[in-house]
Amino acid sequence: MPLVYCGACSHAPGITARAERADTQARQALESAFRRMGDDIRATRPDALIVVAAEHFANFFMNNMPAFAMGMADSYEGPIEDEAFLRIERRRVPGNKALSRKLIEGVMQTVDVAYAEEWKFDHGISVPLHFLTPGYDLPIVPANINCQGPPLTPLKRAWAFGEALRAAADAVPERLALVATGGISHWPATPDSGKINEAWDREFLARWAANDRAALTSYSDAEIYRDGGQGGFEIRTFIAAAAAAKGAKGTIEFCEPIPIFAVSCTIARMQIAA
Amino acid sequence: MPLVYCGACSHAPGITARAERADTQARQALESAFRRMGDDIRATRPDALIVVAAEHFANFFMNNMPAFAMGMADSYEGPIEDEAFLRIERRRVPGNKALSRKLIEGVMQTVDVAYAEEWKFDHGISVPLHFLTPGYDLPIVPANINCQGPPLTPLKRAWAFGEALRAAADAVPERLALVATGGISHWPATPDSGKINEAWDREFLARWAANDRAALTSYSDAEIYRDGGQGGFEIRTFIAAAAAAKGAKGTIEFCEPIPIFAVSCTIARMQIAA
Amino acid sequence: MSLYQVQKLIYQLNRDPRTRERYAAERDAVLAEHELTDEERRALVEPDIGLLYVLGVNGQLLMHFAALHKIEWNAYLEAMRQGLVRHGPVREGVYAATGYEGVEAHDARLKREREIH
Amino acid sequence: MSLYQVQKLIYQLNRDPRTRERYAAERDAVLAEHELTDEERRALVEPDIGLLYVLGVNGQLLMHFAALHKIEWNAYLEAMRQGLVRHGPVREGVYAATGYEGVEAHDARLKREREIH
Ligand SMILES: [Fe+3]
Ligand SMILES: [Fe+3]
Repeated sequence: MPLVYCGACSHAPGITARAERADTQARQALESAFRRMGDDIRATRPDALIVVAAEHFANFFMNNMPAFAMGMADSYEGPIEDEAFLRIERRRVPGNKALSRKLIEGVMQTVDVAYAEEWKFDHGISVPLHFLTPGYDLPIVPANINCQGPPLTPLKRAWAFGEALRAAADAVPERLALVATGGISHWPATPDSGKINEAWDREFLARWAANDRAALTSYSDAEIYRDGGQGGFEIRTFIAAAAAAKGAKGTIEFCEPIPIFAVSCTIARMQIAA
Repeated sequence: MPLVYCGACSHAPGITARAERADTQARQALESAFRRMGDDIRATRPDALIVVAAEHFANFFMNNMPAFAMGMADSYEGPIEDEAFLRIERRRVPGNKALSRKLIEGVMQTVDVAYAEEWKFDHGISVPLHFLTPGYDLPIVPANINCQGPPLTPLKRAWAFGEALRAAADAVPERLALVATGGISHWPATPDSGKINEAWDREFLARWAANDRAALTSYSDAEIYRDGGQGGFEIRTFIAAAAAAKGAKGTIEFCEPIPIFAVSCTIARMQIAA
Repeated sequence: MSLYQVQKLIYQLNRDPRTRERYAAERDAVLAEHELTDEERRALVEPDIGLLYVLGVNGQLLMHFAALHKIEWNAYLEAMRQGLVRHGPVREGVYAATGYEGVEAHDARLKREREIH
Repeated sequence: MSLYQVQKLIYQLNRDPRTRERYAAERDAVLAEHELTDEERRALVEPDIGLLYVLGVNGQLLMHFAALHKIEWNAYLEAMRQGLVRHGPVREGVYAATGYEGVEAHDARLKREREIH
């Protein structure tokens, strides 16, 4: 049945790992926004949550780098990061292999997704879940877009992936929620870590809230790299969520640059008619 | 520049591994046809050879199974099989990373290919190369379609991949040849190994020679499995070659069922205008 | 149930010399790294090629596992046939058997047909 | 040249406990399994995080390699900066530096701006 929820959020590891080093007020506001997003998702009574993330060499490497991947297992494990560092306990997270398979077969009609019968979540999924589903009681369907190792997935294909996910989700009887996770501008793990291009972020989110396909997919990789850094390549996940919203407009529920978290921390929702 | 050669051939390991157990006449005719195909390829003076194959768990497994993959390295290694069994010496095979990258970036505009910066050839590539380029002097761009682990790549996407390869090949200055490799009906590594559905094979090849897109992509996986066995799933590679021929018609230059080789051994060429 | 785990172990044995070394030296430790049912474990350890076939292991993986255990080609085919007799039809995956006359009979038939035409 | 090989080794160290054990016990054997230039080998062995950064190693891999060598976050950032001074700009990949005021200065600036508005 039609997707019941569609949103996007940040996943920067600093949000949990370096929590106390942020401005207290900003941090509390962010965490509240994350928890409200979790409440909103639960209010739509989903049977499962599709998480469209951009991982960081946890499962995929340049020996076989898929443009898109989707998990197809009854459970997953995460986070892979050191638990003491990330301050999130490693655990088994429920999946739904049969549901994943139906969705994958649907997506495959138009987008060539790699399927993965195992998947280790990194902070790209584990940080959002820590706030959104702290009880780990919602089955997850993980998905990934290559935002890390060039040649990267073209933006217009990220859009096609969102459309394909939406068509596949609409075609199954389950109530499905979708959350994209990623940074906007950032320069992670470089000497520039902490740098944020707030103006660029706000402009991108304005395009996202307007669900303006042409504007969202008009960036070149060179422009993203120049203005948004290598972390900015992760806008692909937000673009997929916009496409999955099928024309609905979005609301930016929270957006605040927090340098020690290295990104404009964002919580956003598409106003889809469920 | 426009593709200079487009063809398809068998890759069954028995062709080299169990060579002397086949009917001598049939075997010699097959090997001659293979060598002629090599001569024909060389006559088009290609700078590189794209091989669209269907591998057998040499590089790709269900932990990250790409619908499509392409190699992006300056050299590859193969065969992975025991050299004494396959009777093909393991060696380094030349690649061309820069050319691969250009082709991959082209293909990615419409088809979501995984790229692989290393690749070990199995018999799916090594058996054809043994006959086609015995001097191993032509750089290879390996490509793969998932014909092995369900959910398999949809046939209409295999067609889209062939179209994307053609568009990408036409857009670079290099002279490129393309060969698809795979079985038609066969039941490899099962108690039915050796079984061949010759009538089904001839019908498929007739559709291929006519380059009839609708007929080529009309099979369901259940039909293929029933009539062509799990090996029949490999028709995807032939379908991609047909699409890459952009409407040209084909000639079946050799087709003979050879049970100890487990397939209707086939050499076929699309009459593209180079 | 855990066919993926069985196939993953076989895939690793096929592809990784180090896993093969470890499987020879400390098989139980390697097996313990995979979530297997008792039946799957037994089939791997024996090895019961016929049962692995019936459990649904892809032939393109299984044939290499048989070779690793020095089971030659005809014995491998026979083991699968025996598996079907003892354990019933293939339970999962796409490697079910369909019945086949055999390569020799097939060869002879093709020769006859060729002579007729 | 062989950036892929350098990154592959680091990826394996990050993801595979057994490779980490072997790297500790028989580093040269592990290194010999990868085709590396002398410069790459030297950078890995030292380890010269700054040089690895300049060679183009992706930060999402490199940060874990630094952590494996007990180099803490600020020292890791400083090592990259020193690498740029000693070896010049990043030669390959997408992890070039652009110049940045630093988290503390940035934080202070944001606070000032917020008070003005
Ligand atoms: Fe990220
Ligand atoms: Fe094959």
